[in-house]
Amino acid sequence: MIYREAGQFKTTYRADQAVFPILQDRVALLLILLGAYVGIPMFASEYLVVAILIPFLILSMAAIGLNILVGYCGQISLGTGGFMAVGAYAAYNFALRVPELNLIVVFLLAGGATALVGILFGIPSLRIKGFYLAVATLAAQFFLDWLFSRVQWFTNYTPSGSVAAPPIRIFGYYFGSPAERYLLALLLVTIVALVAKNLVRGRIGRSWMAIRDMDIAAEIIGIRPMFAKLSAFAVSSFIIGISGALWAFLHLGAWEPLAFDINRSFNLLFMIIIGGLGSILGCFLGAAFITMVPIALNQIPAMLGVPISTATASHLELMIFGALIVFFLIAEPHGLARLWAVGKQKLRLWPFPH
Amino acid sequence: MERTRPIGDVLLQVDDISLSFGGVQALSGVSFDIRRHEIRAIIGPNGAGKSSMLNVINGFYHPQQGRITFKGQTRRRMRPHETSSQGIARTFQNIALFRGMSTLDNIMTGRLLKMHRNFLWQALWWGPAEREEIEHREHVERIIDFLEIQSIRKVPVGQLPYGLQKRVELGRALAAEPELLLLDEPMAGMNVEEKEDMCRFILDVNDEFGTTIALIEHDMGVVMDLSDRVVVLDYGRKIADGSPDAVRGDQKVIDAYLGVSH
Amino acid sequence: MASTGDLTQAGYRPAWADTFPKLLRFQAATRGDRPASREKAYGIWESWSWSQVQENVRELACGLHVMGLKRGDKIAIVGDNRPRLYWTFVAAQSIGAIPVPVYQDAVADEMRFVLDHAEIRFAVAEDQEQVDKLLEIKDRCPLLERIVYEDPRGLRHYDHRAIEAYDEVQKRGREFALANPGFLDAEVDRSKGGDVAVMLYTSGTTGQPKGCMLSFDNLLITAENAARFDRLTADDEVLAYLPMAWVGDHIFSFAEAYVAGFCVACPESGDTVLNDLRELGPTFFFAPPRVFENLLTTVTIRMEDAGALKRRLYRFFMDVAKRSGSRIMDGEPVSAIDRLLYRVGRWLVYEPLKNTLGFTRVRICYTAGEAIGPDMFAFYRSLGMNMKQLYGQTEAAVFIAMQPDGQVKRDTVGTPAPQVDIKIAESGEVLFKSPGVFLEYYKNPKATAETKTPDGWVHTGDAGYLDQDGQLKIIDRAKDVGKLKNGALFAPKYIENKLKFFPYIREAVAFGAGRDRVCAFINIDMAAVGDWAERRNIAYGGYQELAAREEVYELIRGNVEEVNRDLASDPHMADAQIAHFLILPKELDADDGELTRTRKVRRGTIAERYAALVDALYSGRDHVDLKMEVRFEDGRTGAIQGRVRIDQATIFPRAGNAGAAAPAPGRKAA
Amino acid sequence: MGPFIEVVLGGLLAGVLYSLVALGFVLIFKASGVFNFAQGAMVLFAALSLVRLMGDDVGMGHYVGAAAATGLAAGFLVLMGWRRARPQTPMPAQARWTVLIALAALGSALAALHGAKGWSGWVAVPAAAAIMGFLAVAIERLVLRPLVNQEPIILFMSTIGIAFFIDGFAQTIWGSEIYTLDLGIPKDPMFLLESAFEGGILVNQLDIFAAVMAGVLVVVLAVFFQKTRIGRALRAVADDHQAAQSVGIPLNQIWIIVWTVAGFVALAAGIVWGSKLGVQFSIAQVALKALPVLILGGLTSVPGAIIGGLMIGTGEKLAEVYLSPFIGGGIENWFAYVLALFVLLFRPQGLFGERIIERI
Repeated sequence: MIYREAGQFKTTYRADQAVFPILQDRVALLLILLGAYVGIPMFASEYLVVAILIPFLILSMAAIGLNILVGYCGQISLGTGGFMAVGAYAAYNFALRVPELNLIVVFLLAGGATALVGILFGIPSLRIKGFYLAVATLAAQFFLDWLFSRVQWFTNYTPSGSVAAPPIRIFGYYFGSPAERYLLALLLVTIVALVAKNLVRGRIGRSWMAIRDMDIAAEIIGIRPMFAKLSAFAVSSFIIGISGALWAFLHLGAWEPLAFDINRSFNLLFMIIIGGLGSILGCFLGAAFITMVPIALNQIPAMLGVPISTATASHLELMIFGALIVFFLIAEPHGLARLWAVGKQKLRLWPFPH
Repeated sequence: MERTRPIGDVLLQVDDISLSFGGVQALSGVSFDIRRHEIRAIIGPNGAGKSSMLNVINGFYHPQQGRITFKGQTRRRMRPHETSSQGIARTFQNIALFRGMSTLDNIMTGRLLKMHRNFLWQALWWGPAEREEIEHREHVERIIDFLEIQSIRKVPVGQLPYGLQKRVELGRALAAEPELLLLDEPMAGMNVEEKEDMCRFILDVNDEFGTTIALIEHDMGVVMDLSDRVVVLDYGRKIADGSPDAVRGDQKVIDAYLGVSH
Repeated sequence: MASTGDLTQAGYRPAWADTFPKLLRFQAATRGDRPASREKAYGIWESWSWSQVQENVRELACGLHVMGLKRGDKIAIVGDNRPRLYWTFVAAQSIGAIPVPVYQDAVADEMRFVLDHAEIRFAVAEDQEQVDKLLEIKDRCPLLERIVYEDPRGLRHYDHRAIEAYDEVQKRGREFALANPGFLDAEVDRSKGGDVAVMLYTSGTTGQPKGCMLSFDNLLITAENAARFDRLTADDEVLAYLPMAWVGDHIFSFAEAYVAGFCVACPESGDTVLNDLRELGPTFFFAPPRVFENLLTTVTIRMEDAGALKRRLYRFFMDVAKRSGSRIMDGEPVSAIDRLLYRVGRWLVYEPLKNTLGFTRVRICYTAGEAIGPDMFAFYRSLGMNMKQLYGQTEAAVFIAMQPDGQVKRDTVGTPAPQVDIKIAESGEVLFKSPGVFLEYYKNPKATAETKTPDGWVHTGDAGYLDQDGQLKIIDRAKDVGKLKNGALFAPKYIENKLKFFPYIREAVAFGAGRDRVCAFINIDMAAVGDWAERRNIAYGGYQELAAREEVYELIRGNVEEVNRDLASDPHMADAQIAHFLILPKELDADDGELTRTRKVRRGTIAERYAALVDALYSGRDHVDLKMEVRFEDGRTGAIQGRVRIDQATIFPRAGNAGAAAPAPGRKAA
Repeated sequence: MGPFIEVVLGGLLAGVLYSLVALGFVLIFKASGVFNFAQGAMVLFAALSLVRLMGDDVGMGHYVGAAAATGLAAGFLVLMGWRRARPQTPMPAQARWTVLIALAALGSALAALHGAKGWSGWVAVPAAAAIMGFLAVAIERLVLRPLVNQEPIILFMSTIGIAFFIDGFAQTIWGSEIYTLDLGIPKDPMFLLESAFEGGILVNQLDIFAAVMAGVLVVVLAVFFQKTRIGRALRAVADDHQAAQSVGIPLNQIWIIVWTVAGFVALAAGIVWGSKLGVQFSIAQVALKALPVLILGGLTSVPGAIIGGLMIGTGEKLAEVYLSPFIGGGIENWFAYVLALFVLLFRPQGLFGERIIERI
């Protein structure tokens, strides 16, 4: 309906391969970015920014990381929480032990450290596939959980095991207010999303997808499975590591290992499934959905005036969450991104059905 | 019509290849050669070991015995991605396309071996990575044009009819600019018209690009029309080798086929 | 080298640019960097600027010269629309040769006639398919020396004594041009506006094709006038997809582009035209009714698959559009509610629909070639597309009459085009005189003399008249038009077509030449009427039974009277209203020789076979008994017999006559 | 020597529990290719159902729930029985509802008669089993059937959803405190081989019971798979879905049966775990412990599940006792995984899994 594509013809491959080849999409994106960078910091309430937007952004980033591995390269991982923990503790330790480091460098180093750990735990993927691999990644989750709660060096021997992030100061600028933290997160997420998109639409992304779709054929046309898989683990972990560091530094402030337990892993997996495997947009949609649902579930009974105990509420939340996931998988196994794509296609062809 | 490029020296030499899977002998002592620029057919009844032979040539199976010499280099064990970087590409009996990708992307994967920009450039995209991408896109577009699949360029391959999928798969193999192209039953399951198209493409590939082709095919008419030389396998052994006409008259070949079909 | 001197009257080009090569020189100098040609190739729209086109054309021209093409030689051009083939026209003209485009779907034999007749020495072909055809006839066309091919695919191992690659020719031309720098400009300057620019073979309905020779002046002056008429500019965009050998394409995708300086785009392949149309979004579009018809069919079919809500929405807003779309465009009064609804419809349906078809940017769109159905014409116009009709011929370099903006009627073809004089002969035939009048038919002085009078009038072969608004109305082929006894004009095909635009009427045969009134046979459309009957619970056993039903007669009478009302509004045709009609008890059939294989009515055969019915129609009886032989589909013959009812239709008074219609009482047959 | 054997034995007995959970996984994976992440939740649900049916502090609401569930489950079984007995004539819709409502009423009446007193184990265990059967039917109807022909990862994700749902559902209707389960299984520690070692070897009788029960279960399952018609059908399905369908076995029924059997296995595991540690939410986490057992033993192997469980149990205990002092406590959380991972590097299909021959 809104699309008026006639006349938007491409005279170069560059234009043809653009991420947003349709003018209307580019305009919409620009408006969204404008709203995100200017509108929200100016008008959004502190609760919205702190409780919803910052976690949403950081989880979107983690979801992008996970989606690269699962959605693009087809390697299931249940250890995302553990990798986020690696990023968080690596950043904590870098910042603690080398205080003169710029925080951006700290985040990058945290990503790098997580990438190394990711490669280490990705090695089994060369031999094993599917659910065997999924279970193997659980090993990473449990081992890393244990590592950060029991090996006290990582927590700088704090008696409680809980650690606190240093103040966020980059190039001498102090990111104190929620809006400032939000902008920092937004900037980093934008960059990561762009980088991820660039990777998946190029040579490397194609080799990942080839491995995902048919690994044997991929190998026969000359893709080295080892390189493709391990690079997916590395890139994925790198992004997840940075998001872990951001989660700890920008969102939590102070945390203990429990913040990155297996529930976080499942949470992220849900995000990419509901958002859409193999779609960068889906990461944002999924993250938004999963972040919003518990909030909505908590708010609705209160709004309706139904008193329920917190225990019942939490049980109901589990039920509804579970049911929603099943419902989603039945309704659209390819996620919100597919729904979006279908809807967009409909709009492009409107009034025709196909 | 005479060919532009005359048949040359030996490109691939298969020597005394034996292959077995846990006691089942798939190939025993098979030897033959493929010459540069020729179209070589491998035929035989079902279960004769034809596909296994292709799998051995491109390194997917490792024979227990025998040697393979490609472009003068003899190898013992080689992974498929190594043979492909040496210039062997193939298509599959059961279509092995990447179903999640479009026609264009599928054929682009055939160029992956020739793309070299590293992670950093890829992440930045603008500049070298984009230039490289465009350079290869240009090549791929020639293949799309060659195979006359312009109208399905951006269609996910999963939605394509069977015959077109086969064509896309051929495109993906061609994208690697192979010296030796292995085609495993390129015309299986096609109707007459699609077969004619595919025949034309195979001949054109051979003629335009000078690609040496080894193909497995069940349609004898096609084999006789297309190929320069035919090797016949039966129960994992070579029973005949020669020109289509010679093979057609060979008693052993007739016996092997008797009762199998027709 | 190229300077703007005095402009022509229409103001598009300097007077010195009186040939295409000179015009190219002018365009390259004035808008050298602007796109001139586009082609969807290898997935993107490759573009060439006017300077690049000039460069290519010059090299090719020299290459053709080197190959041996001489001034006055004819060179055949065969293939789908490709920029390089369009360039070949100008390249050949640059050295004084005459391009002869040949229909790319012609079979070898048809091609042979043209090549032989035009004494072609060289041919430029698109690809292997065309080269094969040319090689096949080469033995029978002894003059044909060399074939240049554009796409080398599959031609590598052909014997290259007779064929040569386009690139090769161009390369040699480049070398030649370097060695002889002044050669080409001198050659270009030798041609003048009055010289033959192109030879277009018209597929006559009878006999062999005739080679219609058009001069540069013919093409340029008419193209320029038309461009001015529609205010075409260098910013327009056109998709060239019609056969290059057709004069329509030659004017719209070639001559007008050179005059106005706009860009012509060629689709990627035959399969992708619709998609390419959508991508490109032309601003100026020309198509025969057939194309619009196909598009409308696709629209209808695709809408059938839509969900109920969407279908309802579509229907509702198409009704709104039908009511007010055209009127709004023509600035006629429309109620505020309809205006509002139309606005909503634009957003919800019309614009998206146009967008998916690729018509979003279309500013002007023409249809010509044959009569367009009123529904179809209304459909596109109601969407807000400025669709107009024009009337033209190869012999006129297209333009004879065209509809100006805001004066569009569905049943006329417009006012005389600029600088065109039209007169109607005593017989009703349309004659014209214009700067576009062709030079002559090649090697056919007899046909030339038959068509072109000594004082410059050209017979169109079509009958028509100018209505009160001065718009030309074409009613029929001149040879088919007769007169009633009282001398009034009787155009059977015109009436039949009007009848056939109703969905319930499949075929119609009108009689009246030399008689006192018009009567008609009707063949109902079994599917449409059957469906109509079923929804009304009317039982019937077969065609014959259905055709005899009173309800069906009533339905058809409604249609006939509608036609009559329409005819009455037309002073020239008001006398030719249908007085009596009957519904034939059997379907007209090509197997019985009643129709041609292309489903055209064989008037004579039918009049003979059904003489009894014709007599009855004119006898004033209300029924007739019929018994006749028919041939069934399986080849058996049998007899058909029964009573055929004859019905009378209301005759309306001539429009302009005051007073209510005085219909003859709608008498029902007993 | 004595302490070592004691540790090993303890490990083996703990391993039996892992085996029991893993068995449920393997059954479902073999028959339907679904990696059932909800097995742990099913153990929790089974155990909670059982313990609350036996409990005497249950409110009326819970009873009505239990009664309705029991009635419905029984009703379904009746329906299935009808269908088996007369496959051609479907039971009239009215009759169906009558049966269901009657049974639900019967259940309620039973519950009401029972008053505030808990049921005895003899009633409660079959009732809990019926509830598990009902759960299997519900899962097949509501989740598996709509998702048929989806990719494995989608089915896997859906079982995570099921797990969440069951976790929440079980605790909503049955409550979320810690309950003691007493089926009269002896729990006293006893000493074995006192003559051979000084002080003998300390074992829990419950563990012995569990081991025996696991053994019996395995034997029963083996007989079921080898000897019964349904069991053979299940094996056929495991080998090749399409082949199974083509010989006329309705896939839906097979799935219901196999999920029901997995539910029974979950109940058995629930009984043992509940008796040992009390019934509480953490039982659901036991599934995570069973996963390494699975990959160690192979996803498709019943003996693999048993032996893998024993290996993990033993290894874990040994590591806890002999390794912890060096690298810190709590390693049992990950030791099993790392062990399994290590094995996978050498045998990608697990110790007993079928070797995958790659074809193109």
